[in-house]
Amino acid sequence: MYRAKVYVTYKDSILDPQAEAITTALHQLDFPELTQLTCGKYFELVLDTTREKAALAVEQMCQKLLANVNMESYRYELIAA
Amino acid sequence: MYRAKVYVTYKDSILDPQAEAITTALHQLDFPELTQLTCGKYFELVLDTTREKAALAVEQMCQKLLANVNMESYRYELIAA
Amino acid sequence: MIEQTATAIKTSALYEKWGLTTAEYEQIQQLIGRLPNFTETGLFAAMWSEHCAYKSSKPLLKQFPTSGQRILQGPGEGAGIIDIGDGQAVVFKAESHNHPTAVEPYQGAATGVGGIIRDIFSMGAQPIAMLDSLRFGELTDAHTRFLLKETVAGIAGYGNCIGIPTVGGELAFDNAYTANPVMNAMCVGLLDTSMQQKGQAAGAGNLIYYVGAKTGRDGIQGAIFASAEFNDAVEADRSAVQVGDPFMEKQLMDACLELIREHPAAVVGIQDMGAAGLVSSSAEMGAKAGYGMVLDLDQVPQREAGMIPYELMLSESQERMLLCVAKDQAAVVEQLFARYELDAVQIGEVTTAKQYQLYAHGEKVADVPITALVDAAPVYQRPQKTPLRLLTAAPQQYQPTFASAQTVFAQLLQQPTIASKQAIYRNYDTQVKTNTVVAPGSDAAVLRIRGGRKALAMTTDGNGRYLYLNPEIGGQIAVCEAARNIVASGGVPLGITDCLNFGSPEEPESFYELAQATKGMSAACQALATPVISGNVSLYNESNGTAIYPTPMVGMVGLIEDLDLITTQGFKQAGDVIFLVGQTGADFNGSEVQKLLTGEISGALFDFDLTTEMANQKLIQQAIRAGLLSSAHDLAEGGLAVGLAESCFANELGANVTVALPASWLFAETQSRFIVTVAATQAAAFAKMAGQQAEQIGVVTAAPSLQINTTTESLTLAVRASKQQWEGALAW
Amino acid sequence: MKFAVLQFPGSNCDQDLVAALRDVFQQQVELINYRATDLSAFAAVLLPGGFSYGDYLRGGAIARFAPIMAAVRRFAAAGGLVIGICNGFQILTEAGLLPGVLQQNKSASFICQPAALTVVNAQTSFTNAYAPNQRITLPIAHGEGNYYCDAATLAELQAQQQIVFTYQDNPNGSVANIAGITNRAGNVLGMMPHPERAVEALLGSTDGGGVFQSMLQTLTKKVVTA
Ligand SMILES: Nc1ncnc2c1ncn2[C@@H]1O[C@H](COP(=O)(O)OP(=O)(O)O)[C@@H](O)[C@H]1O
Ligand SMILES: [Mg+2]
Repeated sequence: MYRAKVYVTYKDSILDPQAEAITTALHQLDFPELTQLTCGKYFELVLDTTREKAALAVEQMCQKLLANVNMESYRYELIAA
Repeated sequence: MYRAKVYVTYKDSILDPQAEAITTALHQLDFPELTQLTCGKYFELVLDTTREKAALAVEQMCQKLLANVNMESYRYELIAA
Repeated sequence: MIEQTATAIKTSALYEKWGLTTAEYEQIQQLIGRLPNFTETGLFAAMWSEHCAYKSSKPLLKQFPTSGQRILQGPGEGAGIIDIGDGQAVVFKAESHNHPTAVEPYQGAATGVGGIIRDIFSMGAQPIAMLDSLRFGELTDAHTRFLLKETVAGIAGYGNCIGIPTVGGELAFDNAYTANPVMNAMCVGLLDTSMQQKGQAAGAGNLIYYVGAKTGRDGIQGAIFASAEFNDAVEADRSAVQVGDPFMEKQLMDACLELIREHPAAVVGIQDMGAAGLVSSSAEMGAKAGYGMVLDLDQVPQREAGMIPYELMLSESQERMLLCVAKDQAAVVEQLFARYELDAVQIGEVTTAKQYQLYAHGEKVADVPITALVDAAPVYQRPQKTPLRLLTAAPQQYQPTFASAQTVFAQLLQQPTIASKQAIYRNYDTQVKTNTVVAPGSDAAVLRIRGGRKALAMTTDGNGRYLYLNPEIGGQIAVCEAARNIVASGGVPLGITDCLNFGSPEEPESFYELAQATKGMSAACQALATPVISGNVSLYNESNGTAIYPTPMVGMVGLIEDLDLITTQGFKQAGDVIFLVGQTGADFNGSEVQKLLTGEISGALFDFDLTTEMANQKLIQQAIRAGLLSSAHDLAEGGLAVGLAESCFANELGANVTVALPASWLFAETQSRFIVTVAATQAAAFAKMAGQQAEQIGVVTAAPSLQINTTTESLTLAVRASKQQWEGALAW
Repeated sequence: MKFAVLQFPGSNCDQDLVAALRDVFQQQVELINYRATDLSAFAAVLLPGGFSYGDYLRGGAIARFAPIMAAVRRFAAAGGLVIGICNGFQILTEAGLLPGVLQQNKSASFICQPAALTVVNAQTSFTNAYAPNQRITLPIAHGEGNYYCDAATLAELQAQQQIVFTYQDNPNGSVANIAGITNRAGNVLGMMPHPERAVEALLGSTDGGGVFQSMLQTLTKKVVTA
């Protein structure tokens, strides 16, 4: 059993209107100390298999579904569970 | 300067239609080893202030905006940057 | 990105990578009297691309009729404009976003919608409706299903958020589109004629303002990509995907329209930054007005650090507009946009010298005659060649053979191209702005115009299969089918916009198709008195040497003079008499039934006669005006059988129909036909009006069962069960 | 008597509400910008549908901080009639003026279609023109209309008759088929369906008229008794 933590975020050059809207809102809520915000998706997956196969599966899941590789990059950690 | 990594996820008791849809899709894509999936939001913030003030600010941002505390819980890490 | 020197560009032939031929590059040298530098080469490559300069298609587009009494603005501006009386005009245009949609379907479709909306409000019009015309491969292909789902989500995501109802469109499937889906978006706007704008930068000393989103490295060279064939090598260095922000665009639209409405003296000209971004909008605005322009690129709002002039000029970041502002009105403009929390920055001014000059970091980075960029691109008379398939096509019509017409009927109703598109358009907000009288599901969509009795009917049509078998006749049919949908809805066709989705113009066979198709469209537009007021050309829709079917999309708008004339396709009442308008022949080549039974389409396209078409449309118009029709529906894919079923489905009524035709002819796709219903008491009056043009074929029944008697077989369709299957076929 | 229709950046059903109240019900209506801070001149406040702030993060999450929301709170606390439709409902839940949240539709896609509803509470200030349990059809058009609240809240909503509209054929996965609820006091209503899209026969239905008629009846009574 492995637990995978997957982080999906926009690639640098891609416009993220959501992050811009949230940043503006936070500045208006008076958090001037905020200088940068990026937002992304977070997934926690439990996989019932070996470490190797789990890594391969997560990689494929990211490529196929969890991330839009045209615009997003992903990374993940695998923890024995 | 501190970097905060914020994770927002649904509380356990709350049904997440999106997680269900993704799980079904992944099973259909032939990942039977997947036994559980939760999804959430991930934010990375850069704050130009002291550690204490940064922690307080992030806490407030989560309470006020980043999470809907009725149904979502949040946690965060603070890293000197 | 490294900026090569002018000489390096010449020796390395970098310009070729950007789509310029050596001859074109040499012509540029002559025009500016020296070697163009890096930035200048980029400007020319974009402005002289097929997408911006219509190098190949210009001679063909000249055939289109573009003028008429009501036409206030023909092609050449953001969108065309047609007068509808009472100080109002309708503004519309369509645009293709095929390549971006193939690469990144959600954003590709979303930004297609966003782009066409900007074209409409740049004319001073309030956008009132969207339509989408889609072609995909077969749904048996998993990637096609993904593309369709994401494309529809992108259209919905943008249109719903900005608050413009998506009220119509079309969706057809064929293997020919597997690698090159077609995504065309059309926007319709309503203009108070006193607010009409132009994309022009006139008057020396007037100010050039940049408004809206910041510029990033998105979609650099988008126009150039759109003018190239797909191959895997290009895929790799495709630059950043453009992301749409409908929220930003709503603010931008509201702000621009408020400026035009409240401060007419401030706006000299306005244009959206579409393909080839800042360079095309600014150069076109200046050249059109006969002026030059100087821009300071350091002032351009930037989202990313370190962008070079080339990138700033060619970026296709979305949600940006360029304004020419009267020199004493800067404050008004800045204050207004500030209220919408939008950037509005002066980046340059209009000059009398007809030069196009760019400065960055205090240095002049480009200095070229503005007309060289905009008007001097070469125009090519491309060679044409009749495709072999047309020369060898079997002249006789395919004759469907089957054991049971009833079984074929049931299968046809579930063919994706014929099935209900409800599963698609339920993703679209069809009613926001509360003007939608006829939502998707009938022939044309109808929107009322507030404050009076008038309404607008709108539709998109075009059957690539017909064009594949005969591009000229297919082109005629595309226009006529659109008109049929307008007419069946109670409208008088006003004009069309189009997207010409074709293969590479450098392939003589593809170019022949384009030439023939536009010839056919022109003839039909002449006959129907529907000028072409705007449009868009998308060539190079091919992968690995195989092109899509020649696919012109025709977007048509019609005027409905009175709300009482609005007519829909559904049968209304038991006892109404059903008439078939138009003759039915054994016309099967290119039909849905041929595709269903043989897996392909082939042979020579059936005959088509514009005179008959006109006569039948006139009859429908006359009958609707006389108040005779309770429903009207044009017959399209799947023929009479499918048309009858659709009319039954709307209100779950049945019909009892008898025709003196063999059962297979129920699926013939003979053109110029309608089914109409008439109250029993009016049947004689309609029969008299129609004469030989119509034939009484049956009656509407309360029992939800469609009974069709033919000379060879009697068919029965359980309306409710069939409707469920017809609606379920796309709801996977 | 004047109605206030709030305009947040990204609201897009604001004009539809104005048209319904002004053209169909001949009422005075004013569009109120999100930066305004005073609503005391109005008889009722309406939060329209749309995509306030692009619906980024969560529908209504950013709009709840707009300056006008303080005035909405005061207005509601003083017993004034407040109605949030679609995105307006989302804003009211995010602002805590109504319990629960609106999650993404169960189908994960946007749904625009007519929805058959039951008016389960026809006694409220927003529904007294309907008959008890009247069946009506109103358009829905939303991607996040899946109402959720925990079991305790649901029990409370039921006990206090706060559930006003339910779906006959739940399109989006809402708990207990909820399509619209009021606050405990009954002066704040949130609903996902769009009554303002169903007030003219020309556009297909007049079933939504009852909501506005009810408000008018309630308000005229108030004026008379005051
Ligand atoms: N992609 C789409 N988007 C919106 N509406 C669509 C789409 N495809 C089809 N429709 C709608 O479904 C109905 C039937 O479409 P279609 O069969 O193409 O009609 P017709 O043959 O009369 O042109 C029309 O109202 C049309 O506007
Ligand atoms: Mg039709």
